[in-house]
Amino acid sequence: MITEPLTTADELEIRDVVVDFTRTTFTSERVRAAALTPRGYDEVAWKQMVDLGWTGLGIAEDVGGAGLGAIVQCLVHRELGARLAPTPFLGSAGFGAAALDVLVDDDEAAHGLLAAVVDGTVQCALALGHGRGWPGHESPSITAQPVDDGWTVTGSAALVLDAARADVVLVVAALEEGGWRLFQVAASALTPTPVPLLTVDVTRTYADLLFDHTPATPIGASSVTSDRVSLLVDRIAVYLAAEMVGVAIACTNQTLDYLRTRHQFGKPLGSFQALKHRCADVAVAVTVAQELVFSAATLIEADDVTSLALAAPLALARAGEVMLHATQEAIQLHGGVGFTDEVDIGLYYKRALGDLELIASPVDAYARMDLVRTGKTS
Amino acid sequence: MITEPLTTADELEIRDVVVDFTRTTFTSERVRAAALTPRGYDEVAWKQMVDLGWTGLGIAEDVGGAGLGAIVQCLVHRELGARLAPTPFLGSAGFGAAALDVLVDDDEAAHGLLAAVVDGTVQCALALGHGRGWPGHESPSITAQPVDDGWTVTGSAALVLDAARADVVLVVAALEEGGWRLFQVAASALTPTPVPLLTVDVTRTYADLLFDHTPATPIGASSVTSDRVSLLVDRIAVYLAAEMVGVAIACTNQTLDYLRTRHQFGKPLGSFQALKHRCADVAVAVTVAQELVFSAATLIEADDVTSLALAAPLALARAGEVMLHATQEAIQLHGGVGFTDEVDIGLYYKRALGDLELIASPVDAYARMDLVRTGKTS
Amino acid sequence: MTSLDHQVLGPAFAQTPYDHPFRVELRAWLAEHPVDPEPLDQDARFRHRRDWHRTMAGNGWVGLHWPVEHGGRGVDPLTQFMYYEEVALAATPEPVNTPGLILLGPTLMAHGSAELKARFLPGILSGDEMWCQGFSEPDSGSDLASLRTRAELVGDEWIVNGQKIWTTFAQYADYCFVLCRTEAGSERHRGLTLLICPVDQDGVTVRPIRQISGDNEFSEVFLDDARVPKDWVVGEVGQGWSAAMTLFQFERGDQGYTDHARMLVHLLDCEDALRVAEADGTLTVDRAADARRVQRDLWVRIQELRHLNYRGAVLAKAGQELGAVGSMTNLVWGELEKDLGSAFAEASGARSLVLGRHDTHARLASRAASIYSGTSEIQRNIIAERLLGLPK
Amino acid sequence: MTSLDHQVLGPAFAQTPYDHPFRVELRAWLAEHPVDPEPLDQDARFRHRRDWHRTMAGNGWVGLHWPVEHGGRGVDPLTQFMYYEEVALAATPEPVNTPGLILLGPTLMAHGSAELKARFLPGILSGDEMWCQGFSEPDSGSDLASLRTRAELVGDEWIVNGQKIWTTFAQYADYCFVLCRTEAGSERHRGLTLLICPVDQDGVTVRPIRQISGDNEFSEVFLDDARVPKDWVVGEVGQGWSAAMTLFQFERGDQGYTDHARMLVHLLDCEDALRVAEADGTLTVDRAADARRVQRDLWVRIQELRHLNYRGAVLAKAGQELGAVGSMTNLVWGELEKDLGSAFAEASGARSLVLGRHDTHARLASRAASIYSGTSEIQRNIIAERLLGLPK
Repeated sequence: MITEPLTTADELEIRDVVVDFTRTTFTSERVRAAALTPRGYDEVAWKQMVDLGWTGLGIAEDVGGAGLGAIVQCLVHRELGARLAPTPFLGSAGFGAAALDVLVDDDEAAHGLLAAVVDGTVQCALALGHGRGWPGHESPSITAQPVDDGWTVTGSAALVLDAARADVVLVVAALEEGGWRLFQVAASALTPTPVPLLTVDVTRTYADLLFDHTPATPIGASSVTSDRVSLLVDRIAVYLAAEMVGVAIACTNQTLDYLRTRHQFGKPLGSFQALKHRCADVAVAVTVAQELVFSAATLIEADDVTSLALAAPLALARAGEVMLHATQEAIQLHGGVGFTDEVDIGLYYKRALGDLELIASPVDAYARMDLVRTGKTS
Repeated sequence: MITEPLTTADELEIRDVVVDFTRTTFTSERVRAAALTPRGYDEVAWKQMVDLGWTGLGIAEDVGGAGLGAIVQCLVHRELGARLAPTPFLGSAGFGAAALDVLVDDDEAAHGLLAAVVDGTVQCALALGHGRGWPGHESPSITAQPVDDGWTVTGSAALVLDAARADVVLVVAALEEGGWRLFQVAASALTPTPVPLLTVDVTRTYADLLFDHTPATPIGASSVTSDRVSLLVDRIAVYLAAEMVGVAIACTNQTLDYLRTRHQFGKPLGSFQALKHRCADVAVAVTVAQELVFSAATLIEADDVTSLALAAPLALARAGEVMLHATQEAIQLHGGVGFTDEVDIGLYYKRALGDLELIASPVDAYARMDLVRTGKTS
Repeated sequence: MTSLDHQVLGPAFAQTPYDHPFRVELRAWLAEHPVDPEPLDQDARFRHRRDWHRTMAGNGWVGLHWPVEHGGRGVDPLTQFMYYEEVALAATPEPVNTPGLILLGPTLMAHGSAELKARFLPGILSGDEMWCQGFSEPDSGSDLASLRTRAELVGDEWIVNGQKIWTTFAQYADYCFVLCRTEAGSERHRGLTLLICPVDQDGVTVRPIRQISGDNEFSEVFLDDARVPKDWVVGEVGQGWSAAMTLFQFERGDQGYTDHARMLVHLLDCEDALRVAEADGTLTVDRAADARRVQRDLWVRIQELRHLNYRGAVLAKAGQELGAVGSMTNLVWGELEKDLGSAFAEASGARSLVLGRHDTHARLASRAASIYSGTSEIQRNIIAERLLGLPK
Repeated sequence: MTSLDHQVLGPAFAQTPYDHPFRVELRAWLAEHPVDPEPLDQDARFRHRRDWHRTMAGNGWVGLHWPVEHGGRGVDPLTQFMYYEEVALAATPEPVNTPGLILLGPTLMAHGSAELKARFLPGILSGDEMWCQGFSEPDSGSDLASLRTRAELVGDEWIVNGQKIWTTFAQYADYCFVLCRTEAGSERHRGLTLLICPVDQDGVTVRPIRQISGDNEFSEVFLDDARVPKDWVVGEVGQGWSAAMTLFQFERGDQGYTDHARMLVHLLDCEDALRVAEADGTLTVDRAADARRVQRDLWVRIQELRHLNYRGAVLAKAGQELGAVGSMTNLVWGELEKDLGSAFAEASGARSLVLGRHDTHARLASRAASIYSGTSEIQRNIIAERLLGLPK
């Protein structure tokens, strides 16, 4: 927006490549067409992204990634959000890979799966067993049970991102003795087979997942605490927030273009001061939200978990609010065409509605932030 | 504002008389000068108002009033608010008279005092013994005790309107056996003697009152329930809300005048669309708040206590919010002079701050409205 | 102490008490005529509304404000105010054929010939003939006077060419009243004429516009040598702007247009949904508290709209000009409708992302509210310039 | 887990960690130099601030961003960012002489003669000479280029005539930098010159303007044949607009100007006040909950301002243009300052009506924030036109 938090030459170069690819690939026509395909995403583009190494940009080099860190990862989320790209990038290379990275220390299984996510042979999705948001005092919604020959998981997760066509579902399940552990569940082991949910956002697939003593393979040798799960949620919250600012930036820019060119009463709409002021307010809000998000990304890179615990819910909450406001203003400022399907503004709005439910609503994210700030986290 | 809720020829005629008097009497210079006098109000104007019969406009004819009802009473509050008139009208002829009317049935003492309020021989103030807002479950702040030769009252009331120079303080005190009763306390019986508080609003006087087994004379033969006290608060809330819309209307009109005449960048400020839209929003809000207030006044006249119990807190809350917003916008839209003492806009803002604390803040008034709406009043 | 009326609709107004004989009579009839809730599918929804219109019309419960001579009851605006509150309280389908009933019918009564009145008013009232409005054009959204559709009198027919847009429910309409330029070379407000154009003819093509909600409530209407009988002119030839202004007065003056009572009834549903969502853990305590605060604010704002509508009715009854109140109600209604739509969905949290639900649909559909009947921005311009006297 | 730093200031930034050596050094010095809270009376407050300025200056803690050759430490903007956070955390008096320190000093370094630098820079830094800014005029509030104060060179002196307004703390100032028209008949941005005018002379009359808060922070400055030595020109004669624009760049680029850390420290006081007011029944449960929500929103908004300030420091360190960030911070700061002022007072409810309290005063004083340093409306115009490219 008004400022660009990316500053190094490397980052700017990667940005230009990413923007170039997403602009030419995820045109409005292709995005809409992909939504109608059986898998619900653009498989050609997704394969290209894998081949270009995007699934490994933020992943460590020793498991086949490029090791470029959270800022570049967030840049990709931002630009994919800006084009409403119908791909499983957020669910698989974002949420899934983060779970493997944060919850599993030094384990061959995790590395194997991470490498498969990077090279595109496996597409995964993440089901959080504490429910939405950050883990608190609620009863877990997914638990793990040891059985003779291994483990099963039981419970449910609603509206899981990119889960309808995933090969593997990563499940963060509660252990009976306390703590959490990461499991993988083969999609083929799920009964009933997850069906894609028809939601307002056609550019994205969701599924409700049911686990009923479903065979599951633990990843990693040991359990982790709620704090570690919170750290995972912090991480994916920042990724999602980066997508959110992408959505907000793109629809604001489209609106500015429209206001610069469309005339009414013999003047460009953009010359009307009341509209100008509203654009200024939106642009400032989006700019600042983006600063919050990329600042949180630097905290991931710096491994400053204390600051990240505050910065992540703050970024998610504010990016969410700003995205919603920006998409709503975009509809209004477009006038008549804004509420039709003939322009993409409505698609941004509907992506926003979905994104706001993915991890935590702004209200819930602020509540988490308050708990952290006052030291009242569990 | 945009609509005028007064409709009958009588109402409009009285309005014109009231407006004519207040415009010529309460000029900015006289208002500011009165604030500096020992009594803190314009004694000459107050005597004129009494002589013109304003103190009796809303009071029944059998005690010397004009019996014109709540709409005319609210009209006077509105117009006095519009001029920031420094008079004890709200505390004495508004709150005090309402207490005598609502809490006392058919009692010579009440009628005598009412008549004295009407003819200006007594200026009274009202101290509510349940604290601010509507009576709830809190412990009372003023209680009454029977003693050998009568009664005393004990407790305190903060920032009591027009109490610094009152002849009589009307006290709604809690009885030990439950219920409430209205007492009169001679100002001369108060120790320490109340001192006028210096507040942000120089156009008004307040005092903290302390009662420590202070001799008090009961008015009326019997005690009343909390519901009856609530009805009193409903009544005075509508009066105060009428003043609030007067404040909001006057400062909005002054702002519109300023915007029509003041030029910047070679154009009248009022031609800038962003400012226009903000004026439109303020004007609509003020207009609607005024509708709520005068609608509540008709419910007082119709003695529809069920509807009034909803309408009064609604009117108070909304008039309060709108008044605050209108006065703040007035400062901003005036630019540099807006935050100086050289124009009256700041005086309106400061009156607004005081009015918001007089009975109940908007938040508390809404909470009361919710209780009434859901039938959860005590 | 509070009755259900007070809880839902709010405090009573002096002139329209909840025990008013008119309310009692209508409530009794409505109690005897239960009706299913509205379906989600748009076509089914329209049929459902049309059927209900016909049921009501058959019993004399449509067009009450029309004069008795034209089939109405000639009730005053305050009775109409109560009428809308009562049909909303009974959760009946939304009114249909309003372009005919509210706009063209009364305009015809004011400006139309005896023949046109006799020909069209009965069908509007009964619901046998459906109407739509052809005013907006692609390049004259908020600036109506810049319209370019033209009509030429050839023999005993007007030949109409041009394009209209944002025409509500054109696909279900039998007639469209079209504002067009009949004087070649005329500009702005001059040289316009209001024609009644049959929709079912070769020269008229209706292309519904898909909205973000998935509905097609609005259409483009293409007029390619569309034919209109010579005499189907509302008012005088060349005086279309005046007829249109009359028509707008009716739009702004109708107390049901900005339907506060339906909103209040919906808000009740919304409050129920919130209680369920909090109880079953769909919403966290914090989020539920936030939603409750939003709903309370909405109740207050709908009370404000209700008071404006009441004021409008009082002014109309006194025969006064309604333009002022109309611009305000339009603004207040549009912004409120959007926030109400969002609050519906918010009350059920993530569930309201899933298609096929009323709350999901309401949130998306409501985004049009502050645009299609004149944008909020245009309303604010009008209020500032015409009502507050701020310079152009 | 969270430290007090995190609780008060928020998440750390990568380049300004809470254990940075600069912070450690400054904290140690501040701990050894405790200072009383600011008094309410304006004159006493100004003296208190000036005295503290001199204390800090005497120890090398003022003007750290100034080059070493002019008495500063030549620290980079990120260090300056930490500096402002630390002096705020220690609840020290607010900076004083900022017109000299932030604006004129750096402008002199860029445009001033060697003589002027030697004459004026030391006094600015030490606080021995106080400065004020004479730009705005009665009829050119937001439209600076329409200014009418004129100066004429007579012999070896400029004779200045005109009137300035909104001059902050002019009554305490020794010098005023005055933008005036030196070319007769010139218009708009042309023919202006920036002069340094001594305040203590017959030709200069300072009339403080009483604000709604009771303060007189701003003054009218009447210039009636005021005299300025011929060489006391900042930049070239006739190039005043360019000098003024340089000066504005410094205003917008200063990371302390939009003082997020002071706000965060005040907010902490505000949170304490709320706890007290709820506990003793001054505020109802509902009102306290509302106030708490407002305070939380403010914490978030101050974090936003803080991130903008940080971005500004990062950009400045990289030598990049700051205009963009400056307009945003001004807008965000002004609106935030007002809401923070109101929240202070709200935290104590009715008590904050009484004069003589810091919260009472802060609420009233804060109303000027979105006006005096360029109204929010002007900032939005600039953002929309210059940064977003919307047409004039």
